[in-house]
Amino acid sequence: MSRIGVFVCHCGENISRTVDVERVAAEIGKLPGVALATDYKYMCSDPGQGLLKKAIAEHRLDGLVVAACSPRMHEKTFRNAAKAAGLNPFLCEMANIREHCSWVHEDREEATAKAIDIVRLMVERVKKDKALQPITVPITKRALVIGGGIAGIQAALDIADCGHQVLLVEREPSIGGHMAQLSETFPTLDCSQCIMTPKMVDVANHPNITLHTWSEIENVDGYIGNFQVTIRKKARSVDMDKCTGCGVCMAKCPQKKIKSTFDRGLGTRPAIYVPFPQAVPNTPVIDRENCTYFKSGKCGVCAKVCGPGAVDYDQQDELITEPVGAIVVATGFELYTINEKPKGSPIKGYGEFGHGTIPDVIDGMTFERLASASGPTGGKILRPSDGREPKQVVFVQCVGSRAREKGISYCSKVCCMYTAKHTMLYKHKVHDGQAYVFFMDARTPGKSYDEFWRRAVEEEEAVYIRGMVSRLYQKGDKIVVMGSDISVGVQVEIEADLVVLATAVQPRQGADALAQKLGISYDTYNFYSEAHAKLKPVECATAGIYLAGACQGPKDIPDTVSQASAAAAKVMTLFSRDQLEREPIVARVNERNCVACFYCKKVCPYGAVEEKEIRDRQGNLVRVVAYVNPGVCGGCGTCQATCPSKSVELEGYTDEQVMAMIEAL
Amino acid sequence: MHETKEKHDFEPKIVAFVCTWCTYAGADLAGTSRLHYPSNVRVLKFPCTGRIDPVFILRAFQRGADGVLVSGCHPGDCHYMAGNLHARRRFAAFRGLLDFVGVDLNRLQFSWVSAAEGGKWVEVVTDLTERIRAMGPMEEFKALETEECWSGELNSPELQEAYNNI
Amino acid sequence: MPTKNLLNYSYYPGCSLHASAKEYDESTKGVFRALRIGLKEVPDWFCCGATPAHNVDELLSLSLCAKNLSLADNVEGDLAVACAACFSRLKTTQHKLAENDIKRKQVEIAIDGAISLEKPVKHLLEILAKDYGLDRLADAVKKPLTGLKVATYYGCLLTRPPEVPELDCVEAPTIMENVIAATGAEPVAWSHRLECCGANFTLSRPGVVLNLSNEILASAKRAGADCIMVACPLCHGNLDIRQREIEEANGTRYDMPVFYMTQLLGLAVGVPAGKLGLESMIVNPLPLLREKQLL
Amino acid sequence: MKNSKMHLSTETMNLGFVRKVEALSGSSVRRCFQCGKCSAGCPMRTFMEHPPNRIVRLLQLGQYERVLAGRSIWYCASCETCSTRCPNKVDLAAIMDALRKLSWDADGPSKESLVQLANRLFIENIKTYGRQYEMRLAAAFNLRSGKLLKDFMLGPKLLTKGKLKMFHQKNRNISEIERIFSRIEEMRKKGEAP
Amino acid sequence: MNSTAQKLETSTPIDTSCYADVTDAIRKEAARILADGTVTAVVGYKAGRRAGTTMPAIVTDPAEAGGLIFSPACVNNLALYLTKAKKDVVKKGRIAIVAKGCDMRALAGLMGESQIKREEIFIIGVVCAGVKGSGAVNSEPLTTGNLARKCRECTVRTPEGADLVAGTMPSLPELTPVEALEMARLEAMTPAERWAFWKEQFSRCVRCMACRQVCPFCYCEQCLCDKNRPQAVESTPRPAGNMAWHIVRAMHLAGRCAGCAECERVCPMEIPLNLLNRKMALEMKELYGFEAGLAPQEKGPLSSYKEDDDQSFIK
Repeated sequence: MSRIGVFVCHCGENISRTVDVERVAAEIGKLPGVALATDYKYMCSDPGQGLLKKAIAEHRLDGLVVAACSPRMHEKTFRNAAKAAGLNPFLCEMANIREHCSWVHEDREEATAKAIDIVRLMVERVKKDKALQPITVPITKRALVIGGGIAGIQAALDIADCGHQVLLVEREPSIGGHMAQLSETFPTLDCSQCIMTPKMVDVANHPNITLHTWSEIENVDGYIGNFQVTIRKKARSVDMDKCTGCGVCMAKCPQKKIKSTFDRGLGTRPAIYVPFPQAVPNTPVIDRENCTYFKSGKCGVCAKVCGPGAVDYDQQDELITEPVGAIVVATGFELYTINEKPKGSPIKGYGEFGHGTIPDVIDGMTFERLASASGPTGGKILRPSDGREPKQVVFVQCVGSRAREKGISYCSKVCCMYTAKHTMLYKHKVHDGQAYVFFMDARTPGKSYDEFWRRAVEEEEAVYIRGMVSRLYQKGDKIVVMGSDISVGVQVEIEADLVVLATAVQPRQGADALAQKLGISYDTYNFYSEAHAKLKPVECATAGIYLAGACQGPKDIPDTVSQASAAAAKVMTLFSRDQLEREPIVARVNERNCVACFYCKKVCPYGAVEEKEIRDRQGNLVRVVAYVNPGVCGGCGTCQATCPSKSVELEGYTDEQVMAMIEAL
Repeated sequence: MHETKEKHDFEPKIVAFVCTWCTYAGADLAGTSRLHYPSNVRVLKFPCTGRIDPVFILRAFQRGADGVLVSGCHPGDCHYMAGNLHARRRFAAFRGLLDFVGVDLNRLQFSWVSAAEGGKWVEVVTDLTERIRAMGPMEEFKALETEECWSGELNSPELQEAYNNI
Repeated sequence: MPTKNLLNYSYYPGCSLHASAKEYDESTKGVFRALRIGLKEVPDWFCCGATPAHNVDELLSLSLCAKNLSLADNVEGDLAVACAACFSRLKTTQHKLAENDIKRKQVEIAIDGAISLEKPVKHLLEILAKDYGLDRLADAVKKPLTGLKVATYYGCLLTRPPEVPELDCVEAPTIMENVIAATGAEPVAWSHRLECCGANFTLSRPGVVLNLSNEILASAKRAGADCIMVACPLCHGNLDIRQREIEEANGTRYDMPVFYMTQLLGLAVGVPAGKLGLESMIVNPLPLLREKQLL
Repeated sequence: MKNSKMHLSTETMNLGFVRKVEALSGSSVRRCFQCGKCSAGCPMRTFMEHPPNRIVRLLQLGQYERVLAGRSIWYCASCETCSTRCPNKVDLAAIMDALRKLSWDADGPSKESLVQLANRLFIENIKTYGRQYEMRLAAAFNLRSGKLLKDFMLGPKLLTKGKLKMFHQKNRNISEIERIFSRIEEMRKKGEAP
Repeated sequence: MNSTAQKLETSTPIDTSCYADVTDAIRKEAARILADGTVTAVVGYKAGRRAGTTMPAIVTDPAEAGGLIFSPACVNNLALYLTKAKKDVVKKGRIAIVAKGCDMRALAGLMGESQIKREEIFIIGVVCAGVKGSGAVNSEPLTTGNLARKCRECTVRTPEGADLVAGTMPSLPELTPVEALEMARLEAMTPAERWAFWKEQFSRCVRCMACRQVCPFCYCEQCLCDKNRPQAVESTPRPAGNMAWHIVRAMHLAGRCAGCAECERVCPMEIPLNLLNRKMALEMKELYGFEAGLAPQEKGPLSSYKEDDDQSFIK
């Protein structure tokens, strides 16, 4: 007969308000095999855990059920407590009577009955639990950082400074990301390039960092401590070892009219290019779609002028596979465009703002390029349409953000601050100009942030109008802004020279595809999900993968840098040990019963099943059976459900444990 | 504000087999969001829908479930990459079989509920509960449980003759 | 051509087309005849309730439209609607009754019969641009309207709300431009094609109309349009019939003929000018048409 | 009333009225976060004393008297610009319909009798003739509103253009229309319809 | 069930004259491959003790090859002797097997499940005009009346992929697809009617396990249904356990069963078990375009997936 201890938690009043915890304990106490059933105010508190530890010793318990919150919340806590008291942690289970019961039901009678059921099922399960020993796996002390923006750069530098090898993979030809595009940064108005480029150079020079630009993640296999990452190094058409970065090829390229993505289409670049002068690495790449040589086979100027002979038109994409122990995902964001909606996207365009067809209606990032000293206008604010200096500039906040009807209901977090910054930059550059801002709320929680916004209003005389804009249309060379001021309760019409839209911060296109390769989860917008909103804000639910920056949600630079360092700290914590203990929730084969049909091998998503030969003492092959490599097994249990003879069992979720619960229904 | 609770003649027993990463988390979210749904459902947690054996569903019906829900991650979201995709085929086949032996498929619901879809969990559970409540108890398997011997005629002439010959 | 290729529609003209907008009715019939598209008027249709009904009594509005829809079921072919307001009401009714069971039940009682929502309701624009096809329309043009600069005026109801008419992009529609461009005329880009003309205030608060419609006329003039093209008798009423008043009230002069879409199309596909009701227009279009050598 | 102090308490906030509006319109009122985009694009804003966003705000506060007292709701042109562009999918055009119906039913404290009158005549016309006859409608309106000479100059012009029919036949379905009106009335008497 | 269905049809004789050639070819080939050491044993049929019957035979001596025959009474699926009945066969070397088209499908399936390797067997394929169904009188010739149900809809009368194919197919009379008609009848029923149908059928089951014993795919060392920790399926012949057993069995054979219908043939209670297997085969074909046993396949329909598989049933 089992000796199971059941502890029913009140969770303050969270559970006891709707569930009669005393009755639950009393009813469960009557079950055979239950040696002790009691209730307590806060099981997770120190005294609560003490109660549990004491009971294990006093009542010689051989199984525990803690009826409290979700196991996703506190399973670890109570298993550790059990372990501390000498009980194998896998003999401790949680019955979720909070998230699945007290919080979702109102009727006390019903909730109590359900709670009793939930606990009862768990008691039956624990009776079939077996003591499990953790699995240890070696750790490859080498990290992969995906994304070379400020988040990726910070994380890579921190890990590398700690003495570990880092692979930094960036999709674009240069690292730098969005921060390299910014003119000046709030709330200090220091120049973005001035603080960014030294860090980029540090990355390039760091002995522990291997940089793969113009590269993408092709595939990720393995698990924490033991990932195998395949990186696609896209054909650069320039040999990185030979190139000296002299720039002659770019100067001589006859194809010069390609719109620069880095400059948001305001400037142009040649077909062989670096995105911006301070690029790291300073090695150009050939844009094969626009290169005359690749389109028609004629030209070849860059190869002819290249002294070291670095231009290589025959270069192919290269796949390299690297072992790493941890992954930091720092893929950043992109801005919502007001253009018509992409196919299959929940996002609707802004037809009332012209669907992006009015040339002098631009987004915030484009304004950054206009204001940047290294930008296409040399830092002069000039209209894209006719190059004139705009005297009336209207800024519109919350374009796309906080608009569930357009597909995005969240706040993009950075727009209030950068719009305030834009009004200041504008005023500094165009003294006789006037900035107007249509806004709903000014959200400025951050150190020195509200002061910054107030300065824009009070000292730089930006006119803030509380209200949104219904429509924008071209009228001659002006843009008519039809807005309203809800404080006054009147309509406002402004004939503007330039309109700047603070469009929403969105995850990168293809963020979901990368998440699927990594096996991490993402929310409805494709922002990556952290393991816990408060307590595990940088970890993914998938062990060994960490998040940094705006790929997780809109963030400004200070938050991004903090999170990147936090992710790096998590990686270093992992790397501080030589071996990693893994939960022993893995599949094992009953070799006696296995008939070697290998359905398990066919369905295993991890390739963890091998064919094992059983030989007699003379070395003759007797039979072949399946074998599950516990280091590789992810613990999904698909093999067990598929196995016709149930010769493979997932520890922790054996048929016996499951059936015990079903029988108790 | 509490709505007055409706009393029903029949409260079905609903069993939910869910994966821990998506649907269980989604149900947790329904809890943390304080959404409300009928209390009929009993949740059994699995690492993945890939682990869920059709035998479990069968056994649940035999043990008195009036409705069964199987729920996991949306395709592409599986924590184990493809467990849910294997499950999708397995359950498509199993549905066909149950239908063929005459089980009303309205009693067996499959769904994808992600960790972010607390609202969908509530909707799925509520819809299923209400549907089963309207359908009434699942009598078929229960009736089988209580039957002891074959339902053939006991007083057939052949048997009578055999008896007389003893 | 074999007859099976011919399109056939049931037709709901709406009240205005039998009165103030009779030239819209006349020209619609003319164009359809010229394009060999069948049009059969729904017998004994009645008023859809227009804006006043739904403004104060949604159930009445839904019931009137539902009844008209069931009358239309007796005539073969999708339901062609000329008036933008009627089109909006009929489509909205289909949409609301399909979505809302309670309202559906109430309407069923009100019209004492089954509700039928299956028949597609189509505005003339949709029929010409999608069913008939722009290419065929261009082929059918006998006298291209070359050189005529047209301000295409959608008004507010033709495309709104986005989920109901399903006619075109709600904020940046192109269907009218496409149709008129097929005739060789030149649609101008202008800012007020989706603004409201004041529509149902024409009776109770004409001041409103004078104000709103003035902006529309001014915008069309600014864009260099020779004329305005409309697909709604209410818009026409405000822009054409009240144009002199608008001019007087604002001390300006527009002289902007306001055509029904089908009048311009009729000219292009060879409907005799006498059968397009041009003489019914308040702002005389004849000087313009002569100048452009379209008569 | 317009500028008087708003005393807020559970008694002064008539949320029952708001729920009625929500039920009739099928649109949420709570969802509005007062961005003002509706007011920015409203062609009728200059004729209203409350901008559209304030109508919703007053509803959120349960201030139905303030909403119904003004002429704002009667000056809505039903152009649906607000509903189309609302970032939160608040169907303000439908809310306006609902408010007008509630005001109409209560024979409410509307300050806009001319629009009401036009609407009433329009609906009466449907009931009587089945279709609209603009001449008759206009004549009746002028007669009842006391503006006998309104559009005096337009009439003859339209007549000569053949745009106003002086005589017309009754619709053969007219009895059916009358029945629709009476059935709706009956449902309302029984409380089965709003 | 079988007999009543068969009575519907007027019996027309089926031309089985080719079976003599087939027998001849089997004997010659068996003698040759045994003699030259290609194989160590031949699994085939020999005459049974009663006239008109046959029984499986394992021949290891070329001299005994003359005892092998093929006739309409050769109903058994010999593939069984390559899996769990293997212990009856000599342990070493390559084995030859006589296989009808339907048996070939089982062999292909077993190859896909790593149970046999193609190079380890020698397949003597035989053309087959059909074998007798249950209830047929031993002395009767094969007619459209006593033909086995599965043979009425056979699509593999000439086996493919064998090392040798013996005989040439005669032309056959028109055959009523009895089982397909029965399927259609069941599918047309309401779920409640189908439940009643199967309840009646399964209530007769005595759990003799002959269906499992004869199935070439039921080769598990320990059947799930014999386990008692946990006991997933009740093992006594009570209605509840019977229903569960047959559902579990059909599920385990989904995408695997090659349709030899041996389970139905050996069932002493005449439960139409192949209907269940046939239903699953139809599902697999409709949903995933999969047909069992056409060729050895690395993965079956339930051990593979496609991103765009049907999920219309998932909310």
